[in-house]
Amino acid sequence: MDTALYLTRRLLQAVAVILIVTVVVFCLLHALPGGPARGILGPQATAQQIAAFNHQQGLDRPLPVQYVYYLRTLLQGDLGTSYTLNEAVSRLIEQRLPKTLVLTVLSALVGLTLAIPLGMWQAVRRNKAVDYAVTTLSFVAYSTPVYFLGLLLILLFTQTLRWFPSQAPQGDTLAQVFADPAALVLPVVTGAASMIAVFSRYMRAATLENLDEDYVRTARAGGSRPGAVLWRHVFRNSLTPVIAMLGYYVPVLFGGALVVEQLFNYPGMGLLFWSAAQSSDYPVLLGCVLVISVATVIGTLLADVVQRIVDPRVRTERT
Amino acid sequence: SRDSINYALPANFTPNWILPIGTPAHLNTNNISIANTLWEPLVAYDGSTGKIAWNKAGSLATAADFAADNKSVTITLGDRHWSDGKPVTSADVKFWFDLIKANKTEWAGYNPGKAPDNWTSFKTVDDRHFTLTFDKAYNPQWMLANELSLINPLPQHVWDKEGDAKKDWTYLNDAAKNISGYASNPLWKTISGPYAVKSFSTAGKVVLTANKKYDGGEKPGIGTVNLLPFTTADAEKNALRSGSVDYGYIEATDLDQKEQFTSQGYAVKPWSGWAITYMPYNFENPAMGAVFKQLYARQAVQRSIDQTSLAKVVFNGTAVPGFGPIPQGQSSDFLSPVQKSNPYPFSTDAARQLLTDHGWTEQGGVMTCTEPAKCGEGIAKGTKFEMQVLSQSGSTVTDNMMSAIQSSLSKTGIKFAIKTAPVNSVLSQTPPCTASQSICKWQLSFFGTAGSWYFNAFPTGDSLFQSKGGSNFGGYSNAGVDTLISASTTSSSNQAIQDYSAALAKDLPVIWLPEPVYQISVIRSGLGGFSQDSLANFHPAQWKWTS
Amino acid sequence: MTAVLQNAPVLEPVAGYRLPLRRFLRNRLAVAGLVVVVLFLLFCFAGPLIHSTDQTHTDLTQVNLAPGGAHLLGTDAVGHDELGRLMYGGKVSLLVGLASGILATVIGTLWGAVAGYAGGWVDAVMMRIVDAGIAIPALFILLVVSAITTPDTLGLIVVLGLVSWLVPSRLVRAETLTLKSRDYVLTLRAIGGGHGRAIGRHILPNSVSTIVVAATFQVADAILLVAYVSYLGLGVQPPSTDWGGMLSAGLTAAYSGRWWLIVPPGLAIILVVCAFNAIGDGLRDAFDVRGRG
Amino acid sequence: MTVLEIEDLGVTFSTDTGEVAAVRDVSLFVRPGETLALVGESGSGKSTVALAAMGLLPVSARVSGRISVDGTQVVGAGEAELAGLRGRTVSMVFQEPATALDPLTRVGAQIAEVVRNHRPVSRAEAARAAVELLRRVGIPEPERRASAFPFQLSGGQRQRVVIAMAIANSPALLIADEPTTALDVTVQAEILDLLRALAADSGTGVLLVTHNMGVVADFADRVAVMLEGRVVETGPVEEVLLRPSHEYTRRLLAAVPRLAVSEPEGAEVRAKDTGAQAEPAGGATVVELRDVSVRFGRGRRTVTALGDVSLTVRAGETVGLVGESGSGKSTAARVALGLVRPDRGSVALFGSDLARTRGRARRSLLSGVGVVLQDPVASLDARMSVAECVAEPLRVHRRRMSAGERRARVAEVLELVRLPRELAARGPRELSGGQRQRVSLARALVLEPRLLVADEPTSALDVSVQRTVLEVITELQAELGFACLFVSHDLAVVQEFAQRVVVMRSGSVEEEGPTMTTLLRPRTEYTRRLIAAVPVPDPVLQRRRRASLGLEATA
Ligand SMILES: Nc1ncnc2c1ncn2[C@@H]1O[C@H](COP(=O)(O)OP(=O)(O)OP(=O)(O)O)[C@@H](O)[C@H]1O
Ligand SMILES: Nc1ncnc2c1ncn2[C@@H]1O[C@H](COP(=O)(O)OP(=O)(O)OP(=O)(O)O)[C@@H](O)[C@H]1O
Ligand SMILES: [Mg+2]
Ligand SMILES: [Mg+2]
Repeated sequence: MDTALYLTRRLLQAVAVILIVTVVVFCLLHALPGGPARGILGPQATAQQIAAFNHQQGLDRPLPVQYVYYLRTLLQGDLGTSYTLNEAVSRLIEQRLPKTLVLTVLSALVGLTLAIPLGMWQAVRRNKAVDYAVTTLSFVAYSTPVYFLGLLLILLFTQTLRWFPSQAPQGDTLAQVFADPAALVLPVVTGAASMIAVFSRYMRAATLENLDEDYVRTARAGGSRPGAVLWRHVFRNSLTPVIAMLGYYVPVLFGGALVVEQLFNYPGMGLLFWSAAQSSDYPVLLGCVLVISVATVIGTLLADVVQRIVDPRVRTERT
Repeated sequence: SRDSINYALPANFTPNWILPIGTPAHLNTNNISIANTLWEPLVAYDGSTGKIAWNKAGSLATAADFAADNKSVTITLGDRHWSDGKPVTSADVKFWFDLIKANKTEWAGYNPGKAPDNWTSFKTVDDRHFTLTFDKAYNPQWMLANELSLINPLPQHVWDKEGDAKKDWTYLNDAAKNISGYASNPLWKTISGPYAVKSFSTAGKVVLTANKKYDGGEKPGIGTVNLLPFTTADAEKNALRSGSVDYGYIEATDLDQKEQFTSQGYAVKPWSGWAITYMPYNFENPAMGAVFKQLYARQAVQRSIDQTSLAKVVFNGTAVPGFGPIPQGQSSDFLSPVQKSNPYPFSTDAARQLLTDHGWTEQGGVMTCTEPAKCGEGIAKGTKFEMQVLSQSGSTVTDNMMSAIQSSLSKTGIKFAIKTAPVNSVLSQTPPCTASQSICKWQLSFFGTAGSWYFNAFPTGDSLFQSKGGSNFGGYSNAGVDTLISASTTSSSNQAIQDYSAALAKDLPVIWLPEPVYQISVIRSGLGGFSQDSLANFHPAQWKWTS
Repeated sequence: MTAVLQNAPVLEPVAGYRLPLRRFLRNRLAVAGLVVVVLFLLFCFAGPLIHSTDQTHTDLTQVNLAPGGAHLLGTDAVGHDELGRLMYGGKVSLLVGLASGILATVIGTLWGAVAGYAGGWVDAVMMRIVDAGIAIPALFILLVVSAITTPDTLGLIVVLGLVSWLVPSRLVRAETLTLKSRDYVLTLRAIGGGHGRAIGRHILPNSVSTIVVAATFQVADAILLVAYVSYLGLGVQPPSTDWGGMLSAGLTAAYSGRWWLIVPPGLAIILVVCAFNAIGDGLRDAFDVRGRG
Repeated sequence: MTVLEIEDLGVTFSTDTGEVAAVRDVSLFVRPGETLALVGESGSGKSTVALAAMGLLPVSARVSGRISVDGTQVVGAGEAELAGLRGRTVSMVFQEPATALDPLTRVGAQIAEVVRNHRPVSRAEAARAAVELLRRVGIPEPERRASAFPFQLSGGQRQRVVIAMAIANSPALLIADEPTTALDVTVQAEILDLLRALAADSGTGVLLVTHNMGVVADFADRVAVMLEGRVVETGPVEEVLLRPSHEYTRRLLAAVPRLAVSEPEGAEVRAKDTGAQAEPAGGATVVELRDVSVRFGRGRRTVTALGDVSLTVRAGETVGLVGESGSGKSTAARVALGLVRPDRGSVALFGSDLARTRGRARRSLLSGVGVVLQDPVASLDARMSVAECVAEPLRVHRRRMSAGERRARVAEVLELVRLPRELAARGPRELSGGQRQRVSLARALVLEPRLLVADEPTSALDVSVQRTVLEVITELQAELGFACLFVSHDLAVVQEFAQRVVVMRSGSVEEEGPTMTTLLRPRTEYTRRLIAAVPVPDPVLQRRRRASLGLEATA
């Protein structure tokens, strides 16, 4: 199939997916009993204040009308205004998203650059002592709940050894965040840990599978050294399933970011989402879900496109 | 750091409002505290001096003279100036008054029938004197504490751009919607309080700097005040442990680590709130409403709750048992002896007795109504004493308390199911309702991890326990109590409110629970010269480095 | 010829599972994992018979006791015997983890296999649904569900199963896409073999390593997720509990030196999740024909 | 001087079902510039010997004895040492080209990699060398094909890529395991010429594993015959082929199919033997392709695999589909089976349009079809045992059959294709190439089909087994009267076995007609060339033919 055609089709589908997401999320949100007003305005609020709030936010209108209205403002690039934070949702996201991206992208990069070679190395050393050791380690890293791991790291590195600060960089701008690399260490490590564990497992499995392929034998017969066989052939063939996984990993990364942000006092998207959920701040909640879903859709799309680039077979599939 | 202080804001709170007037969504305790350090209130009726009283040093008014009939008050303003040098005059108060009058439904402090509805007129006597007239006679202490304390003189000469109260309201509120302008907008430069905003980040960090032009009685003691936001209490505690916070907090469960903090040069001081804590019954609930309406049933429930042990064990001794509608953490003239002495002490045996006396028999571990005639009106045969609470999530202490309550209730034969949700969700899902509404399925509600209800200085129960009261979630209704409540606000003696205290302690409109402290503060030694305001506001101007 | 056949035991078709089992048993890590899981199952389900404790009532006179004496692992903040609680909470964790992990894997596998196999617009529609599902943060769904109902253990299993089947379905679909054009599937189709058979006999067995890895990740994830949702208020409610709930409650005592509230549930989670991962790995290798020998 | 010296080689595989002693006490040697042909029964251990010489046996293999390649000990050598050897001193062409190439790397790059492994040349030079090699192995448009991925090539094209990789550095020893099985005869001839030139120019010694006696006769200097893991006979090619001493060798040679046209003396006899000359039985039409076109890919890369092909197979008749590699034979077979939907044209199976039948009707329609796809590795599910693979059609169409009956039936067909019983429990990956192919065939026959579509069903079989298998099919056909579409590039086999033959050339039918007529008196130059290129299994005769062909070609 033509790449251009494919891309257009996928993009259209992506838009459809986002649309489904907004409908589902919107409906779910408004299916919640009680509505947000009482929670937002507090126990002392009067019935009038609640009614006024509902009217002002359009919550007293029928759901389809509200949805259409929401969609219309959305198309104008307006995500609404937070009920509680006194900010436009788009501004909030603008402030928080980059911070979370710094964290997740760094964690993902650190995680992947370690996980991929690690997984391959494990596969090559399959059933040797190192494989068992690394496997056990990655199992432990994987099975330690993130909040537990974070706490252990904080206990060890900030309270006992005092190597790193207990808080992530507190600056508002990215420049300020990057100005304090030491403070980034623990949050990034916490975020990367499970990533390393998961992806080294996937990579190990994929590599093992490919090592048994006949083409490996062919390459060896051509005099390629083990390292060359691994990097030139096995690596790329094993990478495809891992790339596919990466696309779906975006929401997991966000989920992880939430815990890391909580632990390290780093107000990013994860926390924004969390506190919006806690305080029934619908516009923010919707905005966050939208951002996360767009990111996920882009993630899967990118993963698919990269896969098409890496694996020509996917490109020419008939039907 | 002797000329600055780092104050930890409560977890998951970011300051986001500067204006002393606004909607309930914006005017929460912490935003009000910040606003009040910029624009001093007319009457600072609070707990900042150690007991709840009028703190004249922090007020713009110097005197409030009630007429003999208690139907009006004349207030005298001090000789004070705005930071731009203009004097503070009656016109500034009038400006506030007009704004609120015209926009009362949007205003956070509004309650139908109360201020400004019961203020019939504002009369300017001169630049420093004005008279407020009421619709009837009021208890002056109540009026001062609960209504006049709401007034916040505003710089009319700068803020009255439109000359129209409605438009000004909109103009000011719109201006306040731009957080990034808080430090730069000239509008916010004309202040009367001890501090000015130096920076106000959208992420929540606020830096206050002493107002050089301040001519009031509460001179700022520390040049720079940093208000720090924290994502979670744990994050805050980590910051405390690493010493980057001067005034922070811990949780009740952390109290056994007190030494760790004291050895780091901190003092640990509980900050008690002027509040009560309870679980409302939903008297309108189709399944259990009829049972809740029976006093003996409520007594059985109340007697199954061991407040003393809860306060001591679950709250690590920081909470105070509460038996009625008046806060018991502080001594006050409002508390009746009946409430104080706990009319329904803990005894699951007595509670069982109450139920078996009224036609309930334990079946399979749960009390079941077997003699409907004795059970009471509307309780069918076979009704099981099973109730569900929707409880605030996110606090270990609350979870533990609920477990303990569940356990002791089960000893009485009452099944108590717990469901948890974020506090906002609890509030939304347990509103006042009528039996036919689908939202009326809730039975018990708990939103009091840090205290259910914070009172104004005068602890009236008007919106709480009055029939159809705005915050009377469970639909409690008792004509006798209604009378006592209105008496407490109008009569000038404290007997009325004591009677009210006694009546509700006996009638159990809700399940009374121990009152936790507002927070357990951890304060760097050397920081002193202030009391923690039980109305839960903070007053940076009172903070001083003493050593 | 028939005479030859009657005594031809070697012709017995080797059942698909016999060899994998043998190979699985050769993987030491996997066997260790299996042992750990079995021990924990015994501990949680048979343990209370030996060490019976009251886990439905609190005892405020016995809180936060250090290990020793009557309470081998001490007591928690409301006076439950910690050892007994570990058994009690483990039941929920293991049950919910296993059941919802398996549920998610089953749904995901079937969905992915059908979508990948059917191809065309069926695939597109099914996968867009999955995409949308993945794109909606699970946290959001959990929050909404928790606001609407309080699930019991069964409900929890269903809810967790329903939020976590998406990734396995994508993995299986990808696998199916490559497998369905293999010659052995084509051969089957050419002789009129049904789609069910193609999926059931070739595509699923050949994706078994993917599925098994996904399943064990799912089980492990579900145990972690139960821990997470307890925190959100969707978890099991007292007097019931689970390891995750115990751990997050215990963590508040991290600085108080009450390690017995943290280490046992933390260790239990880590051990069990590790064990499931090891088992998954062993199964993967066991089912992997290519790695034979 | 030897480039390869094998002494007392023993190889044992350990499998889940027990030990398999694949090779026992084998001793061989190859001198520079010399070709040793290793022939023998399918499953006798030829590929195992070849892999052992490369040091590429799977880890489940235990090796004893000594192997020295150009003076270096291979058994027990380290991977680094072997890597230095492989691709330069010794290189190998693998038996099954379908899976031998990295699916994600362009074929040009894969060849270039081998070049650069041993020669200090730049990337661009290596790429040029790769194109040159592709040209040498006879791939048309090598510049374009160099940037193709393996899946875009036909079976024969892939095999030629593997050959190109093997000869990239003019190795001292070339091990070729059935290098020409997937190739049509003309290309086969070219490849053999190429290898011969290599031997002559660079003194490359060749260990040629093959079952094609014509190739042996054409190419080998000496022959070693293997049977059940042992070498039973060695000697110069004339010696072994013309005066075999071992009983098995004699049997083997007797089974060699001969193309009638090249040996007019014997043709008549054979033709009579098999009844191939009989007029096509006027049976009902079983498969009919009408004006079928198939295109792969889109845009610039479009390949027209079939263009307006029409083809009919009747009940009781065998139609041979021949033609050069990449001419669309497999595609036509797949179209007939409904596996590839034609872009244009229609396909009728037993008189009904396959594309329009559904459900039960489709099932019963297809229940009469037996299928052997070209690539035996890929067409067996590695996860099933041999017995399960063969039993699968029974499970699909004879659902009520008891397990016992099924087992009996499976055993029966395995016997038919001459597979030993103990293989039934093994996995397909634990078989030799020819064994796998027979499993595939057994599966096709197990249902007693009304139509057999067989794509190169015997390409990996030694002639003796091939003969038995083909005879079985013929017998069955006589008994059941099924129709057979038989794809092969082995013209001798086709001639012997098919009543009609369809000759394909780049996607269309070049010529068709009764086998004897078409193959004895071809109408087109293309067919004539195909026939002329078939080697005869008589070294003396074959050398003569080649000489005359060479003259013809240069003339
Ligand atoms: N999936 C595909 N994508 C692109 N081109 C293909 C595909 N399959 C086959 N082709 C091309 O179609 C043509 C015919 O292929 P086919 O496999 O039918 O040849 P064949 O006659 O069977 O050759 P061989 O004897 O080598 O097996 C070849 O040029 C091949 O490259
Ligand atoms: N990996 C393996 N595991 C177990 N047995 C094997 C394995 N590979 C080959 N065999 C067995 O070893 C024997 C020799 O196999 P080999 O592939 O060398 O045969 P071959 O002579 O090349 O046959 P063909 O002509 O069919 O390719 C066969 O019986 C085969 O079943
Ligand atoms: Mg072989
Ligand atoms: Mg072919």
